[in-house]
Amino acid sequence: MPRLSYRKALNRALADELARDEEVFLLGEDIRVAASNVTAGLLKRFGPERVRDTPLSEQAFTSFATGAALAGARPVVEFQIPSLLFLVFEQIVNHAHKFPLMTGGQCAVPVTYLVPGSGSRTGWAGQHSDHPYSLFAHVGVTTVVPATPADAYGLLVSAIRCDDPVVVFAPAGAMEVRSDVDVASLRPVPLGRGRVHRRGDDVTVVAVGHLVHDALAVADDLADQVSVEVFDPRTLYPFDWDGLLTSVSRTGRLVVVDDSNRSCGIGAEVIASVVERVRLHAPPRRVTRPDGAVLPFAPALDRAVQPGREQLRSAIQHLMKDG
Amino acid sequence: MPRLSYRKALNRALADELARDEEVFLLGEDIRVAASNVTAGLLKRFGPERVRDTPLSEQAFTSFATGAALAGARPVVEFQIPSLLFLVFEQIVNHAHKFPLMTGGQCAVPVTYLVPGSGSRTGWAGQHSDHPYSLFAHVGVTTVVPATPADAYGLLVSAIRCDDPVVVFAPAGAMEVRSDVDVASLRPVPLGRGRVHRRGDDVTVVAVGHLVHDALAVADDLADQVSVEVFDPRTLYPFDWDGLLTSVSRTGRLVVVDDSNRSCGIGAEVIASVVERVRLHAPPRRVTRPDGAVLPFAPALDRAVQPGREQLRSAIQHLMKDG
Amino acid sequence: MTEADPVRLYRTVRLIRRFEERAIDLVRSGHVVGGIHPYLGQEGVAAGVCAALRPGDVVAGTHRGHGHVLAKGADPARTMAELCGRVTGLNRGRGGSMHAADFAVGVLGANAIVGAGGAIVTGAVWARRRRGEDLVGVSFLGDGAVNEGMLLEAFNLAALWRVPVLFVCENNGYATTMPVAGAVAGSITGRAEAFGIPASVVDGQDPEAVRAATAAAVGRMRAGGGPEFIEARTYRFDAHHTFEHAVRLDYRPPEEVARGRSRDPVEIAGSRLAPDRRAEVDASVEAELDAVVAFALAGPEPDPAGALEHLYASGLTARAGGG
Amino acid sequence: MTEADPVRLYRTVRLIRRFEERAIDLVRSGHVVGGIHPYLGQEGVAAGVCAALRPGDVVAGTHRGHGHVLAKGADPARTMAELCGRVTGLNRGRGGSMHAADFAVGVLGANAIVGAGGAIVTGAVWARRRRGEDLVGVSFLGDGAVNEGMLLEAFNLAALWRVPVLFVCENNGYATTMPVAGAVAGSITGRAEAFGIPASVVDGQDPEAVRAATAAAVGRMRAGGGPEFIEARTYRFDAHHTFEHAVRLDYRPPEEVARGRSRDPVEIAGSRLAPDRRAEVDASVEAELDAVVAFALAGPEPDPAGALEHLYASGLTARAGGG
Ligand SMILES: Cc1ncc(C[n+]2csc(CCOP(=O)(O)OP(=O)(O)O)c2C)c(N)n1
Ligand SMILES: Cc1ncc(C[n+]2csc(CCOP(=O)(O)OP(=O)(O)O)c2C)c(N)n1
Ligand SMILES: [Mg+2]
Ligand SMILES: [Mg+2]
Repeated sequence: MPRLSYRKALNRALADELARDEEVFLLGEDIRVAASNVTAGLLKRFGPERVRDTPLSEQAFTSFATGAALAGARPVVEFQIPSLLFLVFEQIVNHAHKFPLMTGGQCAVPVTYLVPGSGSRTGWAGQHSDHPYSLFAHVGVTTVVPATPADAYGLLVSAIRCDDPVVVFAPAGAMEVRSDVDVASLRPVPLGRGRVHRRGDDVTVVAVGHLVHDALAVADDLADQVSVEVFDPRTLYPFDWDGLLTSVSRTGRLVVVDDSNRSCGIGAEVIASVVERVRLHAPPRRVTRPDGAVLPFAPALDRAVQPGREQLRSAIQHLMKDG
Repeated sequence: MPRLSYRKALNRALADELARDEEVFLLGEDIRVAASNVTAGLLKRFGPERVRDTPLSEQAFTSFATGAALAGARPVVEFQIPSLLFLVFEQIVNHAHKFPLMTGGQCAVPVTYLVPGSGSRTGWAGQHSDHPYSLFAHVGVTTVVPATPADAYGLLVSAIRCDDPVVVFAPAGAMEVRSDVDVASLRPVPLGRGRVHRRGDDVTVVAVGHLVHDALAVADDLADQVSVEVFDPRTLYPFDWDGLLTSVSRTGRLVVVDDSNRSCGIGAEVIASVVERVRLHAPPRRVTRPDGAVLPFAPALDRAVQPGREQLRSAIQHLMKDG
Repeated sequence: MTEADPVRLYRTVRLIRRFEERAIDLVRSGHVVGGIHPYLGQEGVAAGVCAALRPGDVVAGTHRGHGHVLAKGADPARTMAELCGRVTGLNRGRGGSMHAADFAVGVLGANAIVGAGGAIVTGAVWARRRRGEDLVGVSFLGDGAVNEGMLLEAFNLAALWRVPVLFVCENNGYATTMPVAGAVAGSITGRAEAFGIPASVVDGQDPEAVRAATAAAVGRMRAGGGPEFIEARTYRFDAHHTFEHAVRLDYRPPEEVARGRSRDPVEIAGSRLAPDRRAEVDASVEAELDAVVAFALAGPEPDPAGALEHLYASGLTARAGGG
Repeated sequence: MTEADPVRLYRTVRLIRRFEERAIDLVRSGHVVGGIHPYLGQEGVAAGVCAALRPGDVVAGTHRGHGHVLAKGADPARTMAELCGRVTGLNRGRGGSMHAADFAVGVLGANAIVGAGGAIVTGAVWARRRRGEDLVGVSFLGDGAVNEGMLLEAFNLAALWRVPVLFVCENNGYATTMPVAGAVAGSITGRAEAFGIPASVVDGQDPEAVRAATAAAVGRMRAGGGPEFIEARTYRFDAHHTFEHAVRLDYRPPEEVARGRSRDPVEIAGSRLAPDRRAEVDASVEAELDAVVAFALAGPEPDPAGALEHLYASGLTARAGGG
């Protein structure tokens, strides 16, 4: 079976949707020459009207996409840096997200915002290393963080077909993942549906994005001590509460590992939503970035601020001692 | 004793700090004529260099404040609408917040962002009714939501004196609150310190901003059934975990009422941080805006989306039944 | 109509005038909650511009938006019902004054964020033209908006991609209380010219002059030209917002107000009609507005149970905020 | 120096050139993690501009920032140490290439967000002048930045408030891979002129021409003038970023690159020195850079335990992210 890379999976999803639906088009900086690689080959195949390279005017091109979507198009907007989402936060949250309700249902805003390489790309330092998915989960914009090539393909396709705005974070830590995938078997993956990557009985580990791979590694490492279930929500908003509750109701224990800041992050939401409905055997735990994290440049500092396998392992072990 | 209004308390805090420290100055739209009233009389007293009316250029004047702060000034930036914080999210989060760490401690950015009338002002509809304090708690910018006139005064003063950026939300629902205060007794209120407004034994209600007053009313109403402690965090980031844990450890029960969206809101954070450390008698509950809330215009719809007394009452009653 | 039609033009101007006056009455009587930004004095701009448009053209309005909505052809009765928050309103009561939209007649919506409409209408026009539709767009904006970076970015996109959007700046001398001279370095038309956008100044109090200037610009755009810019010099006769009826803000010298009011678009357009023809129009407008108000007040208020209807076009249901 | 000083100017140009070449070596050897945006070819701009400044003046740089930092007088050894992420670096290893800052010599920092520096330096200059200091500021920016709304807003504030900031646009023909003609409607100087800011074009490859133009502009500013704008026409000799050394991006015709490289600021400045004087300078620069690299590599790497040091200037300690 061919090895499909995560990056190539995103590229294929874009190509397939551009081919399938004339209303899909891409907007972004340097997408012509595919500086991020996810748009490689698309200009040649689909032409400059549908692969539109933009001036550095993130606010305008984000709202341009909103307007195009109001007129029935399905724009995909690529951002080179996760923090550019801060720059267009108003345009997404205050306009794209609000138009359907404010107009009383007169319109839809099917825009996809794609961030290839979110989170830390080692050495890119403070302003290029954010992982702001929890912000979008808070405001209620559909938020997707695929962990594997097949999910990257399937979730990006579903995002493009969704009638609402969707932000797709492709974590830098997952971009180089490759897996054996029968390319013909690639399918849309429904938004809002999680995935159990590994069955286990003692504890449910909710892992987001690239951390799914870390969670699986830790689970394997600990296999002789504890039976770990790894739950990948895939979509952070809307969250697959049913899927998660099924898992946690069985295991009775919960750890969340997520690469966003601790306070008001998706880790907090997962814990709150679970304890509102399930009595756990032991207090739940989170492994996250610290509160207010800014990633320092020096690689060892950068790593120290991100959640790691050691922390996850220790969280699981402590939790098993607690009850 | 004179009745001090919340609005006047903010005005007095600004005046006192302008008088105390030459480096304090105000920036904002229409602050000259005090359209929001909180700057009333300040132009006359301090002149146009220190009460600077700005063109509609929120991004530039927010970063202008960052620059002034880097140079040792202490700007206070007023925003007319809560969602303007979306428009300057990049400028606050990616610059003001990050400069101290990124420069290795070469600078401080003591800017105060003040939003008089955050949350719903009935009839202002979708783009003017946000209450985005949880976003700032997530990114780790000091976030303050005073409930009373004395706290409005004391927290705004402390915000201005703080060496880090601070966002001060003055909820629309609190702006008209008046209380009997000896004006001479007004003092700075430390950031990061909560306040127990009402002692109780059975359940701790964490209430944010204007909802403190609703929580107190509900607590009084239910006084014959349940003994409710009302905890007002005052600062959402950094949160007074010690203060809250002291309360919850005693009551063993927790309800949070907060006017932000449910997912990844401060309500989630409070629940998560408590259950990580305290075993509760009953599952905790939150009363919040719904996920992804956009406030519809019609007053009855607008109210339906905001957390209310009925919901809080019912949450407390259900919780007492649960354990 | 690209031909002059003095009767129709007068009727539109008069209709907007009386609509606004009736709306202010309804603000006073408490039927319009939250107040409005009256368009009084500026009617000639919306009327003149829209007289030169076709039904298939699209416009994006502002917070001071009723004039644009009516002039483009929205039903006044459903517009007033929207202001009153009724299910019979354009937006089913979800939008209110600042978000009134009617996609069926090409009104993409009033918009409560200054400067936000430009990029949205640019994207909408571009997307529909790509599909082969022959249309142009209009972005209405205030003098305050030309200081907003997002709008300036939109000028660049529209010019670069030659999207036929007419930017109409209604220079009424003030952004809330801020005079143009205190806010705009350079000139208003110079802002557009910097992007290579042809710009002209027109007497905004003369609806026919506005119509003629628009027809010329739109003619060039339909013939394949790129964006155009018109600065319409006008004057706001009333308050920035009806809240100003209660709070006295001191920023316009009385002589200036008197001078501004002396050039009334209703009189200017009306003077071009024979007195009896004019009286006929006035009577018909009056009769229509009686019906408009009756319709608006007869409409049912929306059911709070449906407060979040239309939040997601995809059919997603938001999780409730209750306890 | 406002007088020409060909030796000093040549030395600065040569120092930046060799600094960058050595930095690229350190990228290749893995000592500089994350790569750099090389300033090769543009040295004449930073050198010429800063030659006309005083120590007390302030500058804000860009992502392509080493040249600005060095030309303004930061220690090359500590700058290189910063690139290598050492505690001996300007930012104690917390900033890296894109955030190198040295407040002691008036470098407010390179900045990874295009267009962000303008408003910051405007605020800093304003605040210090209010305190009676006699200084001017420089905001370096790329041709891509003139399409960013936040920068255009900053032009307006600086012009309106007559803050003496010199905006220096280094037009190297491209924003990453996007040519100026594909991104800038109108002209670059026209963007500034629209705000009433005097703008001129200078040959950026001739350091002395840049110095002279800067001296003239800065002279007007010190004499009480408002902001000024210089477009320095230059050429980037190397990759947009060193990642381009690995990924071939096809956007500059080879003939254009050859033509661009044929006007080398090092040669232009060097040709004005007697050959032996030039050789002396070259030798001194080489000796200095050997020491610089040795210093940089000898510096200790920061302790991961202090990853969040300097996050809050107020002394607040962030809650950890561990489990
Ligand atoms: C981006 C933004 N900033 C501030 C406001 C608050 N606000 C609403 S209307 C207004 C004045 C707008 O002035 P102008 O563009 O001249 O339009 P006018 O009100 O004169 O019609 C302001 C500041 C806003 N709605 N959006
Ligand atoms: C606001 C913003 N948008 C996009 C980027 C990604 N980016 C980094 S450098 C760059 C090109 C900048 O071009 P220009 O301003 O001409 O400077 P140059 O790189 O040519 O020196 C881009 C797009 C960014 N850092 N910030
Ligand atoms: Mg105006
Ligand atoms: Mg460039």
